[in-house]
Amino acid sequence: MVEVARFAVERVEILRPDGTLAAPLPAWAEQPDELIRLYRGMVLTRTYDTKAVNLQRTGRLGTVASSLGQEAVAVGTAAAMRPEDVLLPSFREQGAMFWRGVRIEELLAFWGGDERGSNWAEAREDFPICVPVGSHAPHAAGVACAFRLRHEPRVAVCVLGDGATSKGEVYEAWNLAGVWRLPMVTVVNNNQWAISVPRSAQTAAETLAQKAIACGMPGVQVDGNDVIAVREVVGRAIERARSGEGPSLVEAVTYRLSDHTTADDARRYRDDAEVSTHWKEEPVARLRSLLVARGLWGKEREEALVAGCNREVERAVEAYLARSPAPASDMIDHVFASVPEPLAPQREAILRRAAARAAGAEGAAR
Amino acid sequence: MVEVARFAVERVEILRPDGTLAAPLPAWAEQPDELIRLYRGMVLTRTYDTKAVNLQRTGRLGTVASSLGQEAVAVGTAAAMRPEDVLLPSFREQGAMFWRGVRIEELLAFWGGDERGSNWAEAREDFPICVPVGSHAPHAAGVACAFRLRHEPRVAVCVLGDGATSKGEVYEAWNLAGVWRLPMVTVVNNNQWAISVPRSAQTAAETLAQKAIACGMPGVQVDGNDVIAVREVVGRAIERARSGEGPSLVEAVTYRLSDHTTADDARRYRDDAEVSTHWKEEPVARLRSLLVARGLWGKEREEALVAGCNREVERAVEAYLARSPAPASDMIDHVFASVPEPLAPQREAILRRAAARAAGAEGAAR
Amino acid sequence: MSSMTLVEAVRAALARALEEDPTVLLLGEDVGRDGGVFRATERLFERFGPERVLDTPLSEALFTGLAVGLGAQGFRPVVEFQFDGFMYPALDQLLNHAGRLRARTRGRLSCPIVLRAPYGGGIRAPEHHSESPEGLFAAIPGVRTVIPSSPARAYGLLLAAIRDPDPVVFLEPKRIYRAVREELEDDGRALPLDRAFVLREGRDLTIVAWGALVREVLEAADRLAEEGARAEIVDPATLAPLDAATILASVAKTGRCLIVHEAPRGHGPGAEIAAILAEEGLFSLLAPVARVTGFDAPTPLPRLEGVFLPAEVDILEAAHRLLAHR
Amino acid sequence: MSSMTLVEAVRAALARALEEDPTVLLLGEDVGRDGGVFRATERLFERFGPERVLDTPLSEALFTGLAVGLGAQGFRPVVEFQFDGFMYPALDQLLNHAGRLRARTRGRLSCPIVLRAPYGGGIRAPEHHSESPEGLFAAIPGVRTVIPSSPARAYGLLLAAIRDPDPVVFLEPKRIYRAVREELEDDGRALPLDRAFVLREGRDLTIVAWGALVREVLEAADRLAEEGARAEIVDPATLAPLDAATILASVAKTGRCLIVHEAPRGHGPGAEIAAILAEEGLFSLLAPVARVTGFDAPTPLPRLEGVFLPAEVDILEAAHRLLAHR
Ligand SMILES: Cc1ncc(C[n+]2csc(CCOP(=O)(O)OP(=O)(O)O)c2C)c(N)n1
Ligand SMILES: Cc1ncc(C[n+]2csc(CCOP(=O)(O)OP(=O)(O)O)c2C)c(N)n1
Ligand SMILES: [Mg+2]
Ligand SMILES: [Mg+2]
Repeated sequence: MVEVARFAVERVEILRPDGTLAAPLPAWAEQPDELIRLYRGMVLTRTYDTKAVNLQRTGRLGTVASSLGQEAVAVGTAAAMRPEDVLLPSFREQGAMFWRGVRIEELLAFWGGDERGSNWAEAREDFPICVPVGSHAPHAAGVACAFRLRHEPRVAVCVLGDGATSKGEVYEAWNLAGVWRLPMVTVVNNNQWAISVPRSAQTAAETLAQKAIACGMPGVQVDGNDVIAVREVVGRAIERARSGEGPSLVEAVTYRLSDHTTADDARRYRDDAEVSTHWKEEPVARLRSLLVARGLWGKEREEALVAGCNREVERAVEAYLARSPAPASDMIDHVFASVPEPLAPQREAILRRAAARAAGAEGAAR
Repeated sequence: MVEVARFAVERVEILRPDGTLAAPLPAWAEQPDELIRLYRGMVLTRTYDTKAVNLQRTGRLGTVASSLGQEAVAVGTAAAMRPEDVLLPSFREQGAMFWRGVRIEELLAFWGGDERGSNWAEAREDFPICVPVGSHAPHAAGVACAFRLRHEPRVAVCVLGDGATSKGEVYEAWNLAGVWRLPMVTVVNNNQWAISVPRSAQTAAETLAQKAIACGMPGVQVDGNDVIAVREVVGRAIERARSGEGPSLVEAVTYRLSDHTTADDARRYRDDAEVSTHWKEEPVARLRSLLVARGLWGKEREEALVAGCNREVERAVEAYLARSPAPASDMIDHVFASVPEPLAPQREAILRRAAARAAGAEGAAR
Repeated sequence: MSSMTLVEAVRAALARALEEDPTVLLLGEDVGRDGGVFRATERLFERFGPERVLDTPLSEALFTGLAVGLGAQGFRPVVEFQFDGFMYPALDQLLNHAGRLRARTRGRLSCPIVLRAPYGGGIRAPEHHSESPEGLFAAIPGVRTVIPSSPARAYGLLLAAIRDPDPVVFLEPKRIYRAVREELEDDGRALPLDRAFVLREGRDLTIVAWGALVREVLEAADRLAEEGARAEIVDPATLAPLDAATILASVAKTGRCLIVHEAPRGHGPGAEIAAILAEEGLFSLLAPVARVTGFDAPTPLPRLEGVFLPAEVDILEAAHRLLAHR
Repeated sequence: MSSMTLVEAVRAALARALEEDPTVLLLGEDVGRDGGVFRATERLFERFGPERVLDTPLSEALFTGLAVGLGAQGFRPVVEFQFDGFMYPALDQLLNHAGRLRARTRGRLSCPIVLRAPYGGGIRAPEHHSESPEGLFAAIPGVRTVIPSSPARAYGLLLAAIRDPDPVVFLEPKRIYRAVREELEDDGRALPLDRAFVLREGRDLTIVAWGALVREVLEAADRLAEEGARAEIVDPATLAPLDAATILASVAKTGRCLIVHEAPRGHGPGAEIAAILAEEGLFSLLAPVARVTGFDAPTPLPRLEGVFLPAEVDILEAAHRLLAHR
């Protein structure tokens, strides 16, 4: 019996739940503005989530997935990216999407049932939200492959959940990225739950980071409630990929404080007790403690920030609610670059039906 | 940075290419009959492969995949199984199938284009050959799950190739087996090639055994040209699974000395030089050296064995060639347990067409 | 007798099957404690335990292949897909394995599995949650595709599907999961597969529909009746193998056929029905066959979904066109 | 002008596309040094190098998703599936992503990819190597399904598919890869997509067929001509979106339509054609529409394949039935 390979998985922690330091701050984090930007990103995200859930409850928005308690993963990841990198999000990365320039009203439009919401004005190359779990991982490999073939120093960043790590195409994409040394970084948002299925029922692997070993790439675990550590560890992974050293995986360990979505009732399958213990570790208060301890933050600044975020979200909600409806023909006009001749009659039929519906509505109104 | 997990991958070698011992023989291997049975199993398999390729070349058989040089993997694996275990083979496991009781003429019938070949008389619960690479791995998990639910001390043994380890459902099946601790053993037949794609282009993982780490189960590498080591290591994995300790993966490192199949010409993508170096490691001569060194084998026994295997294969070929054709209605009679009423007219149409073909053939004959 | 919604009827059939046959298993995502996202398996985990109701890791391809292995070993796994749009990874296992395991082993191994999924639009759900993939499944040899359109048919057909020795894709119209209640007896009585249901007799026009749209069709038929036209409503229930005889008999009587479905039109599930009429019912047709369907586009998000999905007005408009032919 | 087989025409089109457009890539299993199992990419690796012709790890789901990512970034990947039976893992990416990336982003991202595969039976191949899945692909919104039936159409349609800004499934009839040679100019001229080809004019009967069976159909037409019946042969070439107009115009002239395909009959690719005739061509039909197809069973292994696959005699027999109607 001879040993032919050995591996270790490491975990990075910087900011403790109580706001004290478990390790020295990275240089960039010594700059107050950097920390405050991260803080603002998380607060804005939480403000949006609260509002979105409220809009859904009051029938003005469809099902939405809150990222309550997980803001550090999305914000820290986006903060580590360059604008020219490409984000391939799952459905809980609003914090990253806003950071990258997606407008709040655009995201609201999407969850409000309007495809135009995915045709956002900034970050044009970023992928739309991916609902079929894990199915965007191969796309990330493709985007990374494009960068590699064009010799561009850009990175494809894929974010997916603990549940998604059970999907075969995720493994396949990682395996390809490994063997082709593609500039692809995957952030596994391990929030401990896939709807009602706990992480422990998803895999027997001690960590999700070690799944990288199967694909011949590095995997590391980070405290996902510590935005500084996330930003730092994901940043290293991204710069490693950018410099041609290949893909890697970052497992960000966090916790889903909210229901899975507004369509879910987590009380059916987990104890409030479990949830409240995790409230002690949530990322926003944690960073605030550091800011306060360093004298960078106080009551006024907090109130101003909260008020600003509220205003920004409110304005976006108004814009969202004021959107004019899209023409029904949109549903076929964008299926192909141009409507194929054989489908022209269907386009007509769509317009006729839309007219009939409108007439019907009027009829009902009268 | 704290270490949260560490892993090592080991490799087992017992019989060196020159027939000397790298490690002491396992107790069972001290019994001459055991070694001779393994030797016979490999020689029979090689005799069959030679004959099958020849039948294909002369138009009496369809495409076939030879296992030349890989006999130890199939034979060693089957020898480690109990009759009540279930084998889920890929398409290169003839050595295992024969060992488990599948008749040579049955396998010939299958490759000769007759489904009846997969309705073999022995090993009734074993799965038929799986052609879509890796797609049988989830079936193995299902079979193992059935054993677990019925509390039966049986094991599902899945054999697949190095190329198959790139398929997502293989990873998914392993991950499930790991988290449910299913009695499933996977033998990865790493013959270095997936048609023209070398192992090195399949994954960046240093070993295929380490892919088990992603699924929270043990993985070990074994010299796949050493039938004693294969039988021993796979045997340990199977008994481990049988005793409820869960799944594991065995990577058997061997080499495909033949073309991929009779439809392939390996000269297009690999050097004969590479192939001939691997001839020095092939499993049959290797075990023969040990038998000879131990005074268990000589010219007469060798000649008798070869003659016996030839006779057995020849008899099977005659039986195969003498098979009466299946009725055309077979193609629809077994789609469902009984032909659904709506399909009855199609059954009639099949019989009419078969008659028309026969008539046409006669017409042509005249 | 108790009054049940469609999803309650599904749950009752699942409970009955688990009760009567120890080889029946429920597999899927969140089918355990959570009781399924639509609560179809609610309390079954508590009642039958973790060896009968199993939450799998998150992969549809996996649990479909898992079911094939379990089925070959004599279990009768019933797997739940959370939504229609997540069934596609199962197609490979259905096409290459489930639908042919019996045929390729000439009966040595078989595949008594059921794949359940809520399907169809109209609940203002997110992307990939409102698909009508029945046509894809109906095209797979060796696989039955069954769709109930009422609580009673959900109960009887699901029991039949579970007891059937071959694979069945069972699509549940989520839009009417809770829309109607029906009095039904939880007596374990199954309804026949491979048999169409004539939901209403009529002699002027045949309307073929399944799933959630059967409601709009019945309402349209009421309107037509007020106008003096009597529509015969045929619900194939089993889309494949398709009971063509019942449809042909109906059209032989009415001379007119309207086919209604949510799925896209082109190469959609209604095409086979129209094709059979063109082949075997041609001379009884007084009017062209008509299809009222979705469009050849991805199901739109909720804002435009109402235009994509056929409504009663569309059915009436088409019916009037056909009735104009005498 | 040079004389080419169908597979040579495919290779010529691939080489031309790689030559004229630096964003064109070839992906797949064994497409590199090996040149593909049918040699369709032979010597292209040597000629264009490892950054244009890439052997992927063994996974069809993977390289399809990979192509989606590359396509969104402006590349034009052409992926080769080794055989029809291995395409099914790609269905999820086609249905949930490739076919809707443009629609769901309202044009922000698109998917200019081509999925090539040899398809169909008749070469006495092993299990899963003789499938006709065109109907499944034709049912996917946002995806074109194209099938050539001659070297010239293979060349022109493949070039069109690669230049097209949207996803195309391109199925190559493997049985005639080397069966016929045709004089053709490697001039980079594409043929139109979404357009059916009238391969022969006639006024007594329309026969619609595609892929390898077009040969049997043309031979059957010769026989019919000897008998004095003139068949019009229509090859849709693009099965979806389907050029119904050309088929309807032909049947308006002939009054009779025979549809021929290898795929299973039920919910098969011929159904949509018959459906359109029932809807829009009814009153020009002198005879019922007829389909000569495979059966609703998995493609049998070679020993029984000859009964499963339509042959000239079956086409003639059906044609005679239709012609008997006056
Ligand atoms: C392929 C697929 N199957 C099922 C679903 C339904 N579903 C939506 S989210 C979810 C759980 C995802 O868990 P995880 O990957 O951990 O992400 P999280 O929701 O925790 O952020 C499931 C099962 C889906 N969207 N896609
Ligand atoms: C899903 C699928 N894709 C492609 C093929 C064609 N094919 C047959 S064998 C093979 C290579 C398999 O390599 P490996 O898994 O190493 O097994 P080996 O042939 O070396 O025994 C390929 C690509 C297939 N059978 N199934
Ligand atoms: Mg999660
Ligand atoms: Mg191999």
